Amino acid sequence: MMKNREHRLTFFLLIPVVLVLVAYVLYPSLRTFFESLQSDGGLTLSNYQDFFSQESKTNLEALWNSVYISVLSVVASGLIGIPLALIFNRYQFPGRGLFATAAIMPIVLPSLVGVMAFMFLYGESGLIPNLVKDLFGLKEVPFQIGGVSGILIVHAYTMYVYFYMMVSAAIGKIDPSLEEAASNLGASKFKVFWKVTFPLMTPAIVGASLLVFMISMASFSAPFLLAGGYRVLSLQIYFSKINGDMEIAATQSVILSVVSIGFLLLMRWYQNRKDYRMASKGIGAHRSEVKNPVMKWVMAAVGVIGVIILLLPHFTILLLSLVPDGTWTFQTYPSTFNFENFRLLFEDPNIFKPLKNSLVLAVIATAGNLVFGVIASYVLVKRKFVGKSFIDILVMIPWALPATVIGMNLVFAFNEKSIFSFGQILVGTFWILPLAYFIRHIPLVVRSTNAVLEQLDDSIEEASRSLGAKWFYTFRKVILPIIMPGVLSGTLLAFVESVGEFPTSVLLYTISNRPISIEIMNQLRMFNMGQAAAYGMIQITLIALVLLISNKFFGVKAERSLT
Amino acid sequence: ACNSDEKTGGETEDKKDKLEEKIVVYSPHGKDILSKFEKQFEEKYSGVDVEWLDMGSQEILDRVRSEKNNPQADVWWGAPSTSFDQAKDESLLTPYKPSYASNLDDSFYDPDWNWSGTSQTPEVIMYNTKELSADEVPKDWDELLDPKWKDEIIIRYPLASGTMRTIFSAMIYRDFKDSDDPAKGYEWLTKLDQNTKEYSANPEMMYNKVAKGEGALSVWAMPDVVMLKENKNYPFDFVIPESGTPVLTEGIAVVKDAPHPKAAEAFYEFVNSPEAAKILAEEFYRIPTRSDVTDLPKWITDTEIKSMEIDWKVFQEKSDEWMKYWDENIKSGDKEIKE
Amino acid sequence: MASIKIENVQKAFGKTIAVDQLNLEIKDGEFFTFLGPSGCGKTTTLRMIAGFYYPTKGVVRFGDKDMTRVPPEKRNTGMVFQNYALFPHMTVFENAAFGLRVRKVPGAELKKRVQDVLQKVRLDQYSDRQVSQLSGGQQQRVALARALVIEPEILLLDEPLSNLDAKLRDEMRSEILRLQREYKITTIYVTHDQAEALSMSDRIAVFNYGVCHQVGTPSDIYNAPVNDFVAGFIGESNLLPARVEDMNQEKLSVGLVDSSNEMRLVVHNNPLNVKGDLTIGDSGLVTSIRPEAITVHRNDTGGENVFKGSVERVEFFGSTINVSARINQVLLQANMLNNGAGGFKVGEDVWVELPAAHIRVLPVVSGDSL
Amino acid sequence: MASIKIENVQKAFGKTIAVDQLNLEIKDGEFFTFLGPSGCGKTTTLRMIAGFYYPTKGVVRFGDKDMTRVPPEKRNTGMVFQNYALFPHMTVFENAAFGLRVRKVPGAELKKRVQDVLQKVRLDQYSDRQVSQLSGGQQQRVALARALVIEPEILLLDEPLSNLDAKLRDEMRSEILRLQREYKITTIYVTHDQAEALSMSDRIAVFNYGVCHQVGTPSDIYNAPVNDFVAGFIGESNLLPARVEDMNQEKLSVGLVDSSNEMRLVVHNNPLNVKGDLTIGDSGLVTSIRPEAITVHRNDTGGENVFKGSVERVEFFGSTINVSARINQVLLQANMLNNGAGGFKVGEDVWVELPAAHIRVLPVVSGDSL
Ligand SMILES: Nc1ncnc2c1ncn2[C@@H]1O[C@H](COP(=O)(O)OP(=O)(O)OP(=O)(O)O)[C@@H](O)[C@H]1O
Ligand SMILES: Nc1ncnc2c1ncn2[C@@H]1O[C@H](COP(=O)(O)OP(=O)(O)OP(=O)(O)O)[C@@H](O)[C@H]1O
Ligand SMILES: [Mg+2]
Ligand SMILES: [Mg+2]
Repeated sequence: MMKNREHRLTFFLLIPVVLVLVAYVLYPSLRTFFESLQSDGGLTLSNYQDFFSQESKTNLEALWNSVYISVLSVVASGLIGIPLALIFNRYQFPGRGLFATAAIMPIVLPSLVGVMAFMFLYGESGLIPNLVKDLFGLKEVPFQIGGVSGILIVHAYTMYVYFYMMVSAAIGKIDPSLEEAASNLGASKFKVFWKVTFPLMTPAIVGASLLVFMISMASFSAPFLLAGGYRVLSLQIYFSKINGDMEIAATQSVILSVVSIGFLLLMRWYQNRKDYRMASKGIGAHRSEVKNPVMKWVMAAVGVIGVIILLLPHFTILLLSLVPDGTWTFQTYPSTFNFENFRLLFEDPNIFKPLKNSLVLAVIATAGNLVFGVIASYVLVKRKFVGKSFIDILVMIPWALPATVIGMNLVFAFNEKSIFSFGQILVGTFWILPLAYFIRHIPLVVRSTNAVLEQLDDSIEEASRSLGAKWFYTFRKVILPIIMPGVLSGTLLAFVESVGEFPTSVLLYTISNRPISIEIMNQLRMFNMGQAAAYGMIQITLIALVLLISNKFFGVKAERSLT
Repeated sequence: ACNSDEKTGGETEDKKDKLEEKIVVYSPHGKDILSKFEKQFEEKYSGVDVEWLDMGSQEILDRVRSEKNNPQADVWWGAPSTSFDQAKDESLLTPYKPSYASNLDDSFYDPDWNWSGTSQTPEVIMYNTKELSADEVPKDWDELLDPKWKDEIIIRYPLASGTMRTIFSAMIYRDFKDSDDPAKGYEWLTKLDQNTKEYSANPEMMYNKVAKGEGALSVWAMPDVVMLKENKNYPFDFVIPESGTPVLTEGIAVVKDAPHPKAAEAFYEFVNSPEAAKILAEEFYRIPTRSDVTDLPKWITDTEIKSMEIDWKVFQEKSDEWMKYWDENIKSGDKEIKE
Repeated sequence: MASIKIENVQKAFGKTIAVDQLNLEIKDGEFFTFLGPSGCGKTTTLRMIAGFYYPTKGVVRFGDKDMTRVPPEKRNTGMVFQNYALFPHMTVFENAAFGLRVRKVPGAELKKRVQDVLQKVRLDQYSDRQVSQLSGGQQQRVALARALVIEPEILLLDEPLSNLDAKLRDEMRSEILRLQREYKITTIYVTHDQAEALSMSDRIAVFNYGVCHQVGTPSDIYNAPVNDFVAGFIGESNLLPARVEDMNQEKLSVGLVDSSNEMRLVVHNNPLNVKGDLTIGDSGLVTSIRPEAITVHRNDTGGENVFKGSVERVEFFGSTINVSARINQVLLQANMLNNGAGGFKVGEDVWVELPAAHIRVLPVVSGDSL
Repeated sequence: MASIKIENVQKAFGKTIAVDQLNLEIKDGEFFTFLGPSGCGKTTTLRMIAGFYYPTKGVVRFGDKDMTRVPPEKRNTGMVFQNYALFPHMTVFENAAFGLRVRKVPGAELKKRVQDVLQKVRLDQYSDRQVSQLSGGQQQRVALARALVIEPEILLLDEPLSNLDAKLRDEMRSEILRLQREYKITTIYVTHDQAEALSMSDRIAVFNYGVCHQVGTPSDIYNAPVNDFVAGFIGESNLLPARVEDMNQEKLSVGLVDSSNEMRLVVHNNPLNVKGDLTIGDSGLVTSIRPEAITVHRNDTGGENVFKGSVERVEFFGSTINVSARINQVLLQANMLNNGAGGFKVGEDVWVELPAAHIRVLPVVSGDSL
């Protein structure tokens, strides 16, 4: 018998959370850890010794570069994502809804094709630099991306969405009277933002920073494509692996996740110093009307221009998909446009199979994420128990480890029968992919839900329960609707990521569940840039549709809880 | 469980009516080739369903490795021999000696028959025909070091590329085989590095850059160059280095503990039949390994390939170390920061 | 300088009109109170003055300056929000220090001033607490401290003491008043506590349904309400529908409608007791008399406006006792001090005296004032 | 059944002890009030009864059942939170209907009951509004409606009327009382309004700093406070440090310390007027007398406990007038009805009478009660 019912409830909520985390995160990850301890047949720390004492210091250099790039990526993504979230959530202007949705589009970019679109856009022979060059009659292209700045640009571009989504969800939950109080006390707009709004968004910003930091630590395509020689840890892992040094790869992975977890702990500490629960008396949702009309239009213009820039890569992919293969090789600008690529694609009777697979897989995985994420987040934020930090770390590990490592872990863990897979061999079956996506995206939903849950005043839950509502009823009817914006933003991110997920897919897919990302990759490998782009376009359209539909739903929900 | 089949390679033909209902192929050869052969194979052996997974050869190795305890694949078709050697060392493959073994040159199969070659890939100097005329182009490896090519060479990032690893290793090996010391080779690579404008992360980017004239030269595998030139209208052509070039062997292997061993062997035989080799050569620009294929297309018969003498064993042993050295010591850091 | 003019202001939320046709002039250094039932538009008006709402129509001026659309941070007002609006991520000290930090007050002075104000609101030992760890009243005091410490030109207090006990409320009241007098801070005060309003204010505005009914000094409002709503809302009042039956230069005789015209009251006919020009037969009027003006006797004392009735309810309010007596259908409330004189019993016969000087005859404006 | 027993309860937040050694027994159907200064632990106690906090020590029982660790939803309590805790995503109607929906009340009945309760709190025409579009007082009424509609066994009201105007507060008060009497709902009420507490409650508990000082009926608490804190906190009281100078069976003579021993008061020596056993020379005592018990005369009336002084301040509170008079350093507050009898002027000489029957001699427990 538990000490009392509240503890029992916490306990019951924890059971599934812990089970899932142990089975699908801890257990597989431990294998990586043990692998890293392996050397010459025995268990030693020598791999770690090597890592740090290596003569050429490449590992340390890579580690340092990774951290450096990741920190800068966090800053850059934040600098884009937070203002955009503010503009689109605080200012009303024509077309706001559409642009607000468009701002999510960068994560829709299929990863490899996306980076290539960047090269086509901004590389030395890219469209934009050459356009500028030709327009102004310059001799050299005025700028091009590449190297560290290139990585940063691509990171900022693809990752600001985490900030955008999570901060958007959190902004709506900030009691506007707090900002009013600050400006009443004489704080300028900037001060209000800096001293009140921004700190109150801390849970969201911390969450997004974590996600961005970790994903940049593990990021692969961007450093690889844009600065092949620049040493970062994720590439080192890749190279160790293709060099066959599995133990070293495991060691490097472990170190990478240790750094990520260190960052997680730092962030947790930072966030836990303060309280972010909106505990005003009553509901202070008098929406402030103080809006400077000039600012409004300036903001609107900034937002709109921003979004256009954000959508340029998508247009580039569209362009690529309309250019038949072989007609845009040495030419600066393409000259022939037709639907040849699409025609070729649609000749294949199975064209829709991967689309359908991706959708089905993503839906299954995301549904799992939704349920699991919301429960886990609730337990983490609103319940007291020992070992919270540990659970928090476990939750983030799928994001802290490179995706391929997660994939390999899963293979190792589930290509034999185990209790965690209900005595089945999962590898080679349909279910391994949704499981992989699910695991991979646990952190997304948990983090974004945390962000709004941190702001929720506990007495709302208490009120419901004192009215006789059981915990579950309370949860469904009161807590969930209030935190919906955060839940949805995480779920949407998870869904979109699942549809485009490549690194684990390639290790785990089977004939029966081959997803769209594999298809794109294969086209690319066969040098069918055009068809890959056409496929990419289909994927983008598909996700955009889902986003639009859910954003309608999301919008309605959000409005009801905000006004 | 099926290890008993190990030495029964020759009998496959006799037992073909007992093939399993299905065969799973891992291959990087792409949709076009694979679906073509799927169709033909299924026509020939009705009742056998060919399933293929199309992915990069490195990914196949990863996958086969991680599925070691519960193999999903029967045949691994297509990868440089070095990858197979690595797989062999990790005992991921089942030896199989095909019926046409006698038609393969010694260098085209593993002594233990863990794999055998299906096509050969000579490495060449590739150039942009818009930027350079055939006379200007370097005729041999060493000419690439001429300072006039500074910032004209674009190279696929070698660590991740079997082709590039082979070329770089070969450059070291040229001296190493006599001196047993890679120093000379490293020196050569250092000079090449000085002329190299950029290391591209994937072939597409490299093609794109060479095509657009960001650089005029590269080194790459011949069949790909031909394919780009013929099929995709890229302004490319190639030169086979006069002093000789490493020729990679692409192979095929049966995966250890393959769930459908018989069908695997049938497929193994099938895709390397002379007819198949011819199709591959004509439609997909692959140079066969079998000596008994006739009527090959002109681009093969016309080119004279001077193959470099290479002990692949040494390559396999040393190349990781060499590449690591290159990565850590030769590759100049400023290459990636080009603004 | 810091006088406030509100000219013809209206504020609509969609179809709801929260404030209508409001005209107010609040003098520099004045202590001005808004009184009115819940939802009548007090907070809305304050928010327009603070700059959080723009009026749908009309102009808000500070001195002669049109402030209608000046942003809040440029208005130098200090506001205590009805919902406190404390910054959850700051400690008590940081909350209180916010306004000073914004004003770049140097560290040592800031510390001193914040400690001072926290001590005044009796929160000095809580200065390092997170606000979520405070009780309701403590939170309210933080809100108060935060607004007071900046010594603004205009202080807007939206029910700043509603969650404090009487003792503390008293202390806070004096503190607010002291500050207000000392720095000549123009203060607008919203409260539901009429005693507070009457004792503190220089002037009071009485609102209902977004409309301002009367502006005046506390004794104006209390002793000379302009209509039945004000009379009924401020303090207790016996409001009895009436008709003018007879009148002359000196006196008025009004009949109480509820009493089936059996009760007639004599009222002094002067502007203090009669609002507006009346003629015989006028109805749509009420007579208003305060419970404390009514005296209840155990025996018939005779004289003007004395009626016999019986005690229907006796309520005990600490220092006072409330007696309800019924006289011909009419229920009258009388208030008396609990000074030990034996209480009345329910059912007992009593004689109720309504002194003519304390009866007012007023126009009826509200359907629900009773 | 729904009686509440609180046995030896303590609640600590880290080092802060919010409630200590609390023992209360609240009877079934009783209207029980918590009174006490801000931060004294009222809300904390309510929350332990509702089940949101677990006591650090001690037991909470409903009837005989140990409820200490029963989850809130199993307690059938209805609570009005000090901060309302409305559901922001629901309309007024949905907020009020929540408890009924949980109880699976059928649609038609639910609708009727919710409309009824909304009408009672005067919000019927707001039922489709989002709660964020309501004024502070309106929100508070939603909170009240939400708790009342479920007619729980135990009603916990944490300052449920603090943001309402006097009129509405009156109405709500009667509504709560009606409901409480009708359904015999055990009610615990937290308020800072003493008049409210005294007029509504069956019994009152007076808290300070987490400790309960006295439990008793309103007149107990008011007329027979057990110590200086209770006397000072409930109602106005003149608390004067005193020493027993002389005593006999009938009377006590106490010297007021502040008056440099010049003033002696005669006090009846019986348990109603004297708390505890005293002997001559005892100090650490206070005499307590209510302002309304004091009479102020313009001329010397002679007799027991009459002292000459001068008026120092006159305050006008609507129905009452407060006169502060100073007699040999001692400042005394007197309260009188504003019944038109001419007010006193500051500086005027007066004779102040402190009726012996109304003086109480009490032990001092609090340093800050004065
Ligand atoms: N979470 C907490 N952490 C630390 N101290 C707390 C916490 N909650 C309340 N307290 C402290 O406990 C004491 C009692 O608080 P409680 O809320 O019960 O007061 P209260 O009697 O309801 O006061 P009020 O009338 O101001 O609402 C206060 O001093 C408060 O600061
Ligand atoms: N955002 C809004 N949308 C629609 N109606 C609103 C909004 N804010 C306030 N109202 C309405 O305007 C009226 C006036 O509100 P206001 O907050 O000014 O009242 P108040 O006088 O402060 O009342 P209280 O004493 O209850 O705080 C109320 O009826 C309220 O319902
Ligand atoms: Mg208000
Ligand atoms: Mg409280």
